[in-house]
Amino acid sequence: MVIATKKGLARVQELYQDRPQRVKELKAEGKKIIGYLCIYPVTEMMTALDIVPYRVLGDMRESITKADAYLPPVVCPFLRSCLDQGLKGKYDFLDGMVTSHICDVGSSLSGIWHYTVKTPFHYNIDTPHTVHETALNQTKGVMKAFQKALEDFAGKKITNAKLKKAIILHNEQRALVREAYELKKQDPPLISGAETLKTIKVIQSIPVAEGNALLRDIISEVKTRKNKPAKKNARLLVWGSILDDTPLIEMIESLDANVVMDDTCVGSRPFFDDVKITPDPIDGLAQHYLVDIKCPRTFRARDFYAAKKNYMEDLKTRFSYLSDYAREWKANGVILQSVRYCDTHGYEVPQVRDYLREIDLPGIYLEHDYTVGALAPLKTRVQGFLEIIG
Amino acid sequence: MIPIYFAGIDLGSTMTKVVIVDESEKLLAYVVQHTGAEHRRLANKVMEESLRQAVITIDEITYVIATGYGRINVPFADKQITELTCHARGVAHFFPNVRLAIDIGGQDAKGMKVKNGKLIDFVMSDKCAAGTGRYLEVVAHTLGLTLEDLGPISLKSTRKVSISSICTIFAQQEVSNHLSAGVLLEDVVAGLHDAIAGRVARMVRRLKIEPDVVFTGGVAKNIGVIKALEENLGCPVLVPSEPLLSGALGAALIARETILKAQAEGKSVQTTRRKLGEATFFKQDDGILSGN
Amino acid sequence: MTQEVKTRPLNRLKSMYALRAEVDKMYQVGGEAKAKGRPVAWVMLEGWANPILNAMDVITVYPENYSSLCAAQKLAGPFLERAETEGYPTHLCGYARACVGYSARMVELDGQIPPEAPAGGMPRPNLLISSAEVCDARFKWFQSLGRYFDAPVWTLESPSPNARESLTPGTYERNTQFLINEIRQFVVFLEKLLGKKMEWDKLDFTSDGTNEINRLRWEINQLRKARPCPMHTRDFWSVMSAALYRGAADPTVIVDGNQKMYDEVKYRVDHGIAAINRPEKYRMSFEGLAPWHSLSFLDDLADRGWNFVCESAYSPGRPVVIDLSKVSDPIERYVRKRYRSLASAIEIEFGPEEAPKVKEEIMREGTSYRLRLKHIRDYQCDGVVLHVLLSCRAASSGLSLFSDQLLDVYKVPSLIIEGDIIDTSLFNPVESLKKAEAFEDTMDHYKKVRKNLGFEW
Amino acid sequence: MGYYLGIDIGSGTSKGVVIQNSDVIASHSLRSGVNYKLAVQKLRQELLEKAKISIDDVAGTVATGQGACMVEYADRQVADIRCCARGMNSAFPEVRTIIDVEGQSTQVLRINGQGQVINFIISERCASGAGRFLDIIANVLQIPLGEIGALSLKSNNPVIFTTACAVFGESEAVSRVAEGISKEDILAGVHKALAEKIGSMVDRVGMEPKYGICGGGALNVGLVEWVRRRLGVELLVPSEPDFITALGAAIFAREQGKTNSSS
Ligand SMILES: Nc1ncnc2c1ncn2[C@@H]1O[C@H](COP(=O)(O)OP(=O)(O)O)[C@@H](O)[C@H]1O
Ligand SMILES: Nc1ncnc2c1ncn2[C@@H]1O[C@H](COP(=O)(O)OP(=O)(O)O)[C@@H](O)[C@H]1O
Ligand code: SF4
Ligand code: SF4
Ligand code: SF4
Repeated sequence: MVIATKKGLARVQELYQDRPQRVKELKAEGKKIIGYLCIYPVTEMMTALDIVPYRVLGDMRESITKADAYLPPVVCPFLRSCLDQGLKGKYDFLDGMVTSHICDVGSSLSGIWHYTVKTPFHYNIDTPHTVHETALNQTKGVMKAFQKALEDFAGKKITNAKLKKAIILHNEQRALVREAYELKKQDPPLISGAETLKTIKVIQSIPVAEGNALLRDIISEVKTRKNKPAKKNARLLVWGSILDDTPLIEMIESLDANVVMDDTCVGSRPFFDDVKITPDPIDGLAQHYLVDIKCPRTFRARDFYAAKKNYMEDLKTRFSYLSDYAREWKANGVILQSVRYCDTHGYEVPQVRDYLREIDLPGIYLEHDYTVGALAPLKTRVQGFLEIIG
Repeated sequence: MIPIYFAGIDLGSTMTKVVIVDESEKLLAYVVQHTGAEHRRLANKVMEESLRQAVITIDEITYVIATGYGRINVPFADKQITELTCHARGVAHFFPNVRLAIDIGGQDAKGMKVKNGKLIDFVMSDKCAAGTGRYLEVVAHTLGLTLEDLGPISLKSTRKVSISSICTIFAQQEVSNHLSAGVLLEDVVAGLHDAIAGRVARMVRRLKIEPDVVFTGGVAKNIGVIKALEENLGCPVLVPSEPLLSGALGAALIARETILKAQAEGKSVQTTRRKLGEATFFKQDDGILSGN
Repeated sequence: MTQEVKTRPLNRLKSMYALRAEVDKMYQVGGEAKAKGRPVAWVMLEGWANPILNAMDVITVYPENYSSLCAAQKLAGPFLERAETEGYPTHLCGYARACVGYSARMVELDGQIPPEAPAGGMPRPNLLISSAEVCDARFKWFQSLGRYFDAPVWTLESPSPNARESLTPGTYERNTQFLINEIRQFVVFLEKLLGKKMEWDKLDFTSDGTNEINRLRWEINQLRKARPCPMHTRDFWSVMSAALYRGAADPTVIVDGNQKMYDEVKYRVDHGIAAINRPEKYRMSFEGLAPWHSLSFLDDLADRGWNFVCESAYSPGRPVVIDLSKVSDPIERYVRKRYRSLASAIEIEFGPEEAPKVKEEIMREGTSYRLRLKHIRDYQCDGVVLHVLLSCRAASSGLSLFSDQLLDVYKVPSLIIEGDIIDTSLFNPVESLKKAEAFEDTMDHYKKVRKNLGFEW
Repeated sequence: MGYYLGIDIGSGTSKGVVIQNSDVIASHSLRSGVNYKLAVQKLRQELLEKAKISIDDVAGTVATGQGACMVEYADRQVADIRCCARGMNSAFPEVRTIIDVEGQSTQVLRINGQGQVINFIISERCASGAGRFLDIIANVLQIPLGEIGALSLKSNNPVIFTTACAVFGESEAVSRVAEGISKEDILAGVHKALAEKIGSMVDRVGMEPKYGICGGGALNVGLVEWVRRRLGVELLVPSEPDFITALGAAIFAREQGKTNSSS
């Protein structure tokens, strides 16, 4: 086994620059690596089988050349970039690829990936779209089918005991991430927004247990370090679609602002709710993945059976956690960001803005096309926003 | 009491503007010059010119705020503020009841929602020359016209054509096609004005249009675009007598307020040691994110 | 240039006009019923909810169709602009944006129908029923309508498996149960809301009506395989919503209209009458959604001898007759009548010999458009037009791979036309026509290639 | 034997070719200017003078290009994509992939042995991937168009432009010059960016040897070289690359003359 020489944030930086480094080592030792797209595939099951889950992401620093042939320019550039990376052989080390119905293009991509990239094991989880009771039951069925496929691939069974153990390990990671986010409540935050993003990206690229150790190192490191982020005027909450690299956050933090909290999926989204340990572990998993993860891909409402709808009440049910985040992390502004052509977040934006207006929290919406160059013009916008919140 | 002065400098993509005001908001000088090929080096020259106008020296200026596209390249500025905030402030000076300010400059178009003289929301155009002053510059050039000609010519139009190309370059050709097909020059120019106004109106609509609507920036000197904007927005549009100045004026006024507020609170404000040196350039590699 | 007096390029079906008049009546009828106090639901055209709502005496109105109607009359612009004012990004579904704009206007007018609304406008909804079928934009869009109306929003779940999962044992049965349970839950919701019980006979009636319309449309489409093709895509689109129209409590009118259409098309086949008044030089398929604002573009193509003989969207599925006499649960009967497994569709379409190969291929390759590809073969298309929409990802994201496979398997080329369903500004007819001309070269080339390879067309 | 005319009214220049059988008798071009109708008339007049024939000797004329509809004396119009394919096919029968760089748009086409288009892609709506971008930069740097290509090849350090817009490229080039960056580096940057765009279009259309490049952009040796580097293949350049589309149009005129009823 190769011993990592660097620790804490230095190790994060190292892996951030060469994300597959660790899994490639593990692969050489005979471990199986399975890629997963977005946060809906059940990674606990992979861990239970001693398979390393590896988050599939794009690369906003590289221009898309190969994916053009399969996905038109009018779809989510993040997914286009993921496919582009796949087509360029950047994910050749994967033994499997698991996707789920995150959005329409995500589903199409699943098939296109299978057809073109040809990762040996392939599975798409058809996650339902609502939180109706029937949908929850369906989720359990869908997850069981996934479990079976995964077992067939690994040639081993996942016992309830193993699955519970994996869930506990993943919950531990969730708790550690939350602990790290606690440190962002201070002013100035002990961990910058860019560092947070890198950390999340890195722990989604190595085995969960290793990620937990790394998180512990980071937590103790930042408590005593000297070069912590500077105190800034604005404390921002960043909401929105996928944001899997640091340029936007770095640009924001180069101005008079710290990103202290986020609701994004290479951020807090997958970690802020634990999976409940239930007699049949699937029950807890289904509840977590369908209901608890707060991604706009799922249709939620305050009361499905109500005869009259109250829009504001509905918004409160859906978004009150944002107000909690803002209060607890003392955020005085919200950046709503989305990659262009994302329907899921595009429809959500006016509603989130309605909610922010209701709770009197200023917000600005930024749309970007998932390239570093396109972020330059956004700088004036962010600065203008900072001037508004004063 | 020694009089104190404040300056605002708006280093735009096309024009550089400087405004000097005194403690009582009195305008002592304003200078507008082409940013030109010399681009960022020009800031100090325009500043010198305005000092001459105001008959003061650089040391007498208490606080300088730079704004505009090139704001980071003004070495003698104490602070940089975006043109969004500065325009809003400058426009509110001319029109206290402004709710929506629209600025069309050489490089971009902006919409600013203003409440009680303060910026509360905004939209900005993307990285395409269509819908900016450049669009008109380029096409005017094709037509062999000056920018000043465009407005008056378009007023003669009775049947404007519609220009369907989005791209500035394609519009050049489309314009030639129309002229070759016998369409009158005024109808073509009116079509161009409508195209740019339509694009900008579409963008600012996101801010909800409420009166007073004020239009600034170099393009607001063009009566044709003013008319087209009124048509597209469906409401009257106010234009200050010097539409180019709002950014620099806003910057000067904010400079004044910053100092007066600090004095009232008994705080000191950090200022730059002022020297009218040339602008320094940013290195290319941090250009990507430090540019605009 | 030849000086002969030119007939119009398209030879439209008489029966189409009658049927289309029924659609136009839909909004008026809806408005009247609303005035009399019947509840109105806004709902998706295709979906599990419609027969159920109709069986519960709810008037169904289709914003999707209404948006395209506005676009076809070139009246969608102001609604789209209004949606922009409301803060919706311009790349979102054109149907949704026009509908949001309409809703915002309605709220502004205290619930009245905006005077600028064509065809009498859509009455204010008491219920918003979206579906998770076809695309996610639908339920996100209806969720957005919560900003404008206090009507409850229900999203009717529907499984959306990819091809491979569909063929995985167990999936079909699980999804069937899911649908059954979901619809049961939906009926409970409706009963509670409307304060009355579902009359199950009525559901059999409305759903049978739906199935009968579907069967007729399928039969009509079979006739379009004839050379020359007797019915053009424009006629198909013109009555598409009438055909899917389940808003009338009495579907028999629509059944009747479709029967007449079948007769007319059959007559044309028997007498060799074509859908275009030009020699049928190219048989085409239209892949993607219709450019509602610029349908006359297809007339320009017809003038060049392009006959659009089939289309991918809203194509009725092959009717299946299965014995459900032993199924006592009306909901289960309803679901099983319509919900078909991919496996059985492949078996029916490809026959016992080819089917296993096709299934094996799907499992191996992941995605496969085999059923749609076969469509192109069955209709002997020379080329397909891929309509890539800026505002619809569901209909656009798979097109490139489809065209790749089409060329690979059947040597039929595709022409990409960029545009939109609603937004005129995204479509350039002159440029598109130029591309179409060049594409004729391509089709001529592949005609030869197919011939050399021994294809039948 | 009759003479056939191919007239290509492009965004910047109008080109005309006269052929007799398979021989090019004369070719001529002039700036399209603002008044196309005038240019169109003048073009024919000067072209015929050059070919030393009269209008009556012309057996057929085909117009193509963006301004084709202005050519009132043409017997018919043919899409420029097809003309380009046909023209290139007659220059190099072995070419299967063509890159055509014009003023406003760039097109990449695949053709068969008969010069029929079998796949194509056109850069639409935005001029950022076409020749005009180069012209604009040449203009601000005050270097003759004919020299920019060679100069661009002298740089080892192409600048990266932050804007893709051809119009804003101008102001960016200006500021780069003010920053002291060499003209070579700026030119290399623009050429490289354009070659990158063209390269990805070729990727999409699919590559099939052999490769040819034409249109006014092919007069630019630098561009041809940058594209060659990007694609890693040899590119055939006809002797008068900007006349290829007009030549194709003339060939269509000749074929039309023969069959006379094919349309
Ligand atoms: N007299 C004029 N008449 C019409 N348009 C003008 C006039 N002067 C300047 N403009 C337009 O104004 C633009 C510059 O506006 P400005 O607001 O100074 O932009 P920036 O701040 O980017 O330099 C030019 O692109 C030009 O189109
Ligand atoms: N002598 C030359 N050297 C280099 N490039 C040239 C030369 N002449 C023309 N070009 C390039 O060719 C382009 C015009 O190509 P052309 O095919 O004539 O376009 P169009 O038909 O649109 O006028 C110009 O934009 C320019 O970049
Ligand atoms: S950003 Fe939006 S479109 Fe892209 S993968 Fe996520 S949900 Fe889908
Ligand atoms: S469309 Fe034209 S004006 Fe706009 S970015 Fe492209 S080249 Fe520039
Ligand atoms: S499939 Fe496309 S057009 Fe239809 S509702 Fe969905 S997003 Fe809109």
